[in-house]
Amino acid sequence: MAQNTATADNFDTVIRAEYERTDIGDAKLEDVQRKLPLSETLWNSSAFRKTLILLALAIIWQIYGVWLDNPMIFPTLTDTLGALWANIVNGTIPTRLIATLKVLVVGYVIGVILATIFTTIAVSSRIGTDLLSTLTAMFNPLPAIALLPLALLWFGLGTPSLVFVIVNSVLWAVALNMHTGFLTVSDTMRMAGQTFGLRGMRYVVQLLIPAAFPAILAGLKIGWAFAWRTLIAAELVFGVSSGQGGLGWFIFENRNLLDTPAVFAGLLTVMSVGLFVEGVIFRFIENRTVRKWGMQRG
Amino acid sequence: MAQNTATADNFDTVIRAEYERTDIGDAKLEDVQRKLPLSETLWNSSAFRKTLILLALAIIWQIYGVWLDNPMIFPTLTDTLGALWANIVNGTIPTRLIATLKVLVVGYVIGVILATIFTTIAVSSRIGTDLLSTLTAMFNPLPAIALLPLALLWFGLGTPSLVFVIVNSVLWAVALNMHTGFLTVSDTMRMAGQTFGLRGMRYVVQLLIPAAFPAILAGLKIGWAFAWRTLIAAELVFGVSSGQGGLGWFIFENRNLLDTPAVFAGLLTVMSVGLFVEGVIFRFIENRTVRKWGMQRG
Amino acid sequence: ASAEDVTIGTGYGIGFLPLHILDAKDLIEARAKEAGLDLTPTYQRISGSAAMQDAVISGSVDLGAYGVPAILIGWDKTRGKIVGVAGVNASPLTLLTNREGVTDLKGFAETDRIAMPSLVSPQMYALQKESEAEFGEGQQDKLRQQVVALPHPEALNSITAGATEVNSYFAAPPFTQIALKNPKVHAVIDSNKIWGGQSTFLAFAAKTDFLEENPKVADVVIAALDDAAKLIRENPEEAADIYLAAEPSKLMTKEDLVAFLRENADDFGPEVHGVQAYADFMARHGGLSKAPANWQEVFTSAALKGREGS
Amino acid sequence: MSYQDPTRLDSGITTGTAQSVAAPNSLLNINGVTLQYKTPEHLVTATYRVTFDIHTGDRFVLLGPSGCGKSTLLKSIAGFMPPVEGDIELKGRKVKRPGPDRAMVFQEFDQLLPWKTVRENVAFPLKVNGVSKDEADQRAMQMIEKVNLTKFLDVYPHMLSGGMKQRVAIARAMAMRPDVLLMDEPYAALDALTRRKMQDELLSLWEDLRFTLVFVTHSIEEAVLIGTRILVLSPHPGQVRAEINTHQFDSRNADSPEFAATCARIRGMLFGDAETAH
Amino acid sequence: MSYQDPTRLDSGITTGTAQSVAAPNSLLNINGVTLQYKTPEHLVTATYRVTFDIHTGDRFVLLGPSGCGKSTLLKSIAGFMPPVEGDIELKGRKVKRPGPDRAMVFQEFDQLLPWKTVRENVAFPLKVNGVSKDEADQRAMQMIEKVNLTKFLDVYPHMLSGGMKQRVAIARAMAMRPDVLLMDEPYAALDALTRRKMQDELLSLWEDLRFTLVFVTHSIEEAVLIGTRILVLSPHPGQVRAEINTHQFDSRNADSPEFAATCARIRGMLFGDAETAH
Ligand SMILES: Nc1ncnc2c1ncn2[C@@H]1O[C@H](COP(=O)(O)OP(=O)(O)OP(=O)(O)O)[C@@H](O)[C@H]1O
Ligand SMILES: Nc1ncnc2c1ncn2[C@@H]1O[C@H](COP(=O)(O)OP(=O)(O)OP(=O)(O)O)[C@@H](O)[C@H]1O
Ligand SMILES: [Mg+2]
Ligand SMILES: [Mg+2]
Repeated sequence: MAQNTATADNFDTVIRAEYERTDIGDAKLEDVQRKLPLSETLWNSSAFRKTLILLALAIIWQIYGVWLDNPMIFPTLTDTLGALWANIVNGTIPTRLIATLKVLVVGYVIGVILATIFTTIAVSSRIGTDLLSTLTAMFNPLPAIALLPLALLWFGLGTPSLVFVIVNSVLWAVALNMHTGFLTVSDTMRMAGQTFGLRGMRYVVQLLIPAAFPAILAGLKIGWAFAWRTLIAAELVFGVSSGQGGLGWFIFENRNLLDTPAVFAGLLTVMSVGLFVEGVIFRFIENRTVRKWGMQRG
Repeated sequence: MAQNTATADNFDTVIRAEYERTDIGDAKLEDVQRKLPLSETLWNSSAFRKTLILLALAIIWQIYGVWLDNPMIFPTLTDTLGALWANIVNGTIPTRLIATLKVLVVGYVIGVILATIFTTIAVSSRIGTDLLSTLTAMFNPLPAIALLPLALLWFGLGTPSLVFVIVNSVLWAVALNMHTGFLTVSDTMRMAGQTFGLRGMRYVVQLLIPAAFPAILAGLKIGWAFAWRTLIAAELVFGVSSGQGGLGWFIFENRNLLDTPAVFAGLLTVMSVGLFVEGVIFRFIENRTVRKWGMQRG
Repeated sequence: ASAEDVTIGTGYGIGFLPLHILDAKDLIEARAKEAGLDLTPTYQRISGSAAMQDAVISGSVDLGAYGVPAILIGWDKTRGKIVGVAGVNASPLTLLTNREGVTDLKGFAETDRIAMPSLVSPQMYALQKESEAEFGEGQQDKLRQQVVALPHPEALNSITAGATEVNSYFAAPPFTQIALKNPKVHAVIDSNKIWGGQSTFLAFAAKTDFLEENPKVADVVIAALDDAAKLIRENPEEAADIYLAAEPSKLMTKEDLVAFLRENADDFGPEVHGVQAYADFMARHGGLSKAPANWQEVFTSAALKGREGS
Repeated sequence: MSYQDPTRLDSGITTGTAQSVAAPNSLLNINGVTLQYKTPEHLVTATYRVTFDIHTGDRFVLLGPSGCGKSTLLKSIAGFMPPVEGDIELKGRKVKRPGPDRAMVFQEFDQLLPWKTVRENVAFPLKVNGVSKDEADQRAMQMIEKVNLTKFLDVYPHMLSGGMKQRVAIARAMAMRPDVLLMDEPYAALDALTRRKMQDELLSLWEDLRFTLVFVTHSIEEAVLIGTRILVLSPHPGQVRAEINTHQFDSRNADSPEFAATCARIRGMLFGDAETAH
Repeated sequence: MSYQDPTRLDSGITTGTAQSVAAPNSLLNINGVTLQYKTPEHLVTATYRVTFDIHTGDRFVLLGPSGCGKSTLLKSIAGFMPPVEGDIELKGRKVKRPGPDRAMVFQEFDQLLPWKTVRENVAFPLKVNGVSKDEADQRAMQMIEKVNLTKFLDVYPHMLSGGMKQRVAIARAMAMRPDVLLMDEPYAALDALTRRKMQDELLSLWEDLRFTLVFVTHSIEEAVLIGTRILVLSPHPGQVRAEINTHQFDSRNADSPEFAATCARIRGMLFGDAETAH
């Protein structure tokens, strides 16, 4: 903050003429459209920038892989892509991926629905809030492996158990973010909703959820990532029967077979799905919601 | 919305007398203090309500355990508490817990610091934003097990590797929430900060971070929980030599030895730490920050 | 699960070859038909012994193959509600190292790290037994601080790449054979030497409830395992093909496998070895509350009673 | 404290063209209401023992200095804040919760739902209350036209200027046709012309529908023009200073000396005698 | 379009007590500035080719109907929005970014930092700019006293009423003693008395410090009272309608017929001739 240099003494007010324009026409919008140079247009595209980043990461990978020269531990990108291609062509990765995604989506959807129910209960009463925060604090830190015996007991081996652990990993993260989102909705907006007669479920669905949408989306993204993490880990523990395994099993299998490029091909698939979900699905949702509504920048 | 029943025809305006009071004294605040009955005072205490919830959960556990009668899979609460007590008295759980907490706190702190750096880069340029969202989408879904070979290669066995996987689990969740929090800070508040001359790091630290604090806190909570999850799981998968094992190792060891009550005692310890961190530490932070500032209700 | 479909827990490694053969050749179905049963086994791959044990206890898997010490612990902790059914594999477990000149446990320095899959694996007890033998009574845990739990692939990578402090590895086949292809790696000792003879490494375990409800299943499985062992002995080429179909390893060629199977043909079969030795050792050091009177107390099947075993 | 109960005056002197009725048709009774904000460290008393009645069809104005509790009082009437002392009755029933019979325009600019366009924002409360989609849309369109935002029908609130946001909020509340319309400084963000238009719209809507209006403003002229009765509050914490009848003024006699005299009188009350001129 | 360049008039007829100077000491030059908001679906032009100059020590008022782009123009001067056409120069240098030499009071109520008390909010920008803690606190206290909030010194913004929040924002901006003070309808949420006090404070502060003031208001009286020169904007998209000198008016002659005549003249410009009375 610059101190004002002009003091009362050293400047004089210049009295300028008044004027009035009576002839202002309509503003012509085409006059002010500017064309951007191609380079800038490209740079403005987030897809282009992300492609550049991915390329850079790929080059780093390749260089590090070649330099390390230890394909058992860290194969080069080209080796990995070779293995990826081979496993895509022979149909292994596609089938495994689909198997995994099925479980993943089911678990994720159930987790999100449960999270919504929990947070709805939590916002509608104080005891509900306490229940949610207690349960979250208790179960959120529990690893899938701790739930394994119970999952086996309740659901046996196979998909239902996997779904159960995924739900556990999604539920608390999403609920926590959702609840925080709800709690930070401004009082004015809450009050506005209530004067319309919104109450109970409608209040949550038609007011709190959209108002807390940026936080909810962040929770959904985290939940999605953790569903992946858990599933890959859980498939190892729960195993598979005759060929119905998913991508996690594929990774484990190839690790046992010491086929490191195939392991990395599996991981690359996980990453690609992550990128797809983030860059296409979530991006689409964001563009249609929080960005369009001006609730989130960027 | 009730339609107005009185029409212009069927009501008459009653003209009432005017009046003016010249004698309004000072408001006496003691007049309007009300004393609440004890039951209500108790119920108003969140600690009391949470204790009730925990008691209820404990009773459900005990009943289910007795009914299930399968102590190999699900021991009763009393068995578990017995094992917990025994393992506390003989010093096992305290030493293991301390070993775990040390690693956990180190990994968590590093993860949070990295998340802050990443998000600071992300908010200061578009390419930074893209970098963060790409990296998050790629690495967030990767399970600890996938990082194992690299961790071993880079950090060797033991604590540094554990810290590495914890950092991986904390970093992305916290960064994602932090970034979303930043993006949803209102334009007016941003502009206000900028007119003060806040720029760069100071802008992030003195404006964005406090303004996004509710979302950041939610991220920190999730990050904390996932650090636990990952550590417990990682201690199982990773080469921890048995001398330096933590709580995860304790759980794993006892699971192998089929000492299920001890396993549950370990899990109960995890939960208790979770409750403590949520109910005391985070609660304390919330009370001193977002709640005090009126940025979050509840 | 009813007798009609029985779930069998299996895993990765040459140790599981008999189970791969049972699956590929439908041997259990065949033996069941002979016994007048209509059995459909489902083979469920599970990654580790801890998970396998949970699966058995919770009834998700009817017959699970895992390490004998873990089975003993289960038998002990459940007071006999979990029992062994039959041996699966008795291949030797080998302690490998890439440190030159190490020929016995005394040669290990304090900084050396020994990898093995878990702390209740047969490898752990073999190491303890050998420690006791070399360092004297009460010294069984001398190297325990240096043991790290690491999955086989990472352990193998560690000692062959030599990039980490893990320079020793108590391996099981086929990882033993793969590791030994590396000139830097050599064997220190193996379990046959430690226990003074063959010892079962993998065995089937089941709940007594299941065995009582399905009294014929144990016999059927034992007979089928005999068939599998016979196939391995008589036709190692076919066995190798079955193995490679189940676990298409790039590091083990068919020739390697056939050679291995020829050399170790006796490792397969339902007979159990060294159970009593494990049990006695574990009971002595507090791993079991009491040792069984004899191995038949743990492996209860009538079909095994007449056979040799230890 | 010699507190002169204003209800006792009901049967007292009346001015203007009084029509005698048997029972006072009072709609809202605010009886000795004290409102407080409790925060962990502070206890802020916003209003202290405030008593007044609003009759059906009143255009009741709350007037008082910044921070005297006008917004708080309005929120309490809307049902958001239970009084710590005294009670608020609507048609003889204690006000317990907000409802669509009391539409409210808030002072803050973030009362619009950012995820709805201007049109949707105005139509939304109608739809919530069971008005058919077509009718809701049509009523919304009408009101948006009245607040001069037809050009911005399908625009999201973040693209509007401050004054435009407040106009949407006004349109929304008026489209609800509530029994009681609560407005908290609705015109503060509007320029003189827009403000005048809005005031006229409000009055003509009132002529049509004869709802009850509770209006907070800090402009004395606006208070006298809009209100039929003005409640003057003292500074923080708000206590009742006076009630004044202004039903006799409307935009046609806003230039009259009586109008100016009433304004001056209120100004005197609020600012003390030193400040009667402007 | 016969656009009459206003800068050409600089050396033309001057009214009032003109003092002849060699070069116009112009501080801020707004040259043919068009401001647009780009959203994925819309392109909103807020102002269209607006040109005007502000001299050092001016109290420059932007006046125009709701939605005509006043706030946008102010944000652009503050450095938040680069013009799509034309440019804005401060002391001959293109404005590129916001800075503490241009303090701003925003129209919205959420401009205070919720995690700082009233005192901290006011002192914060000073501390950011290297003023010592003691001096910052002292200057903050002074300004808070001037806006009459000493009682609320250690209170967090969420506990303040709308008008009180705006007063804190005003105190904050004034405590910064900037070269240029940008104020967007700062007094809209204030009651008449408080408003008058604030206006007087602003003018007396200006007498002391002679900063340059750019002031948005929708009250014509306020514009004439506060401003030395008024820029009148046409409705959306905002274009320059007129510039008017009002340096001759202050609170002492606010009752004079000239004052009223100027107000009426501006009203005529804004509302058309149909609306000259009120
Ligand atoms: N959320 C809150 N927590 C604590 N105190 C509050 C809160 N909101 C308002 N107050 C206090 O209550 C008093 C009355 O506030 P209120 O908003 O009702 O004033 P107002 O008359 O509407 O003022 P204005 O004309 O400035 O809007 C003020 O002193 C304010 O400090
Ligand atoms: N964030 C935005 N995105 C798109 N359009 C906007 C945005 N903010 C304002 N506008 C548009 O720009 C125009 C000018 O807005 P601005 O806020 O500058 O008006 P104003 O003169 O300050 O009005 P008011 O007196 O009501 O505050 C309006 O038509 C508005 O719709
Ligand atoms: Mg208010
Ligand atoms: Mg504006």
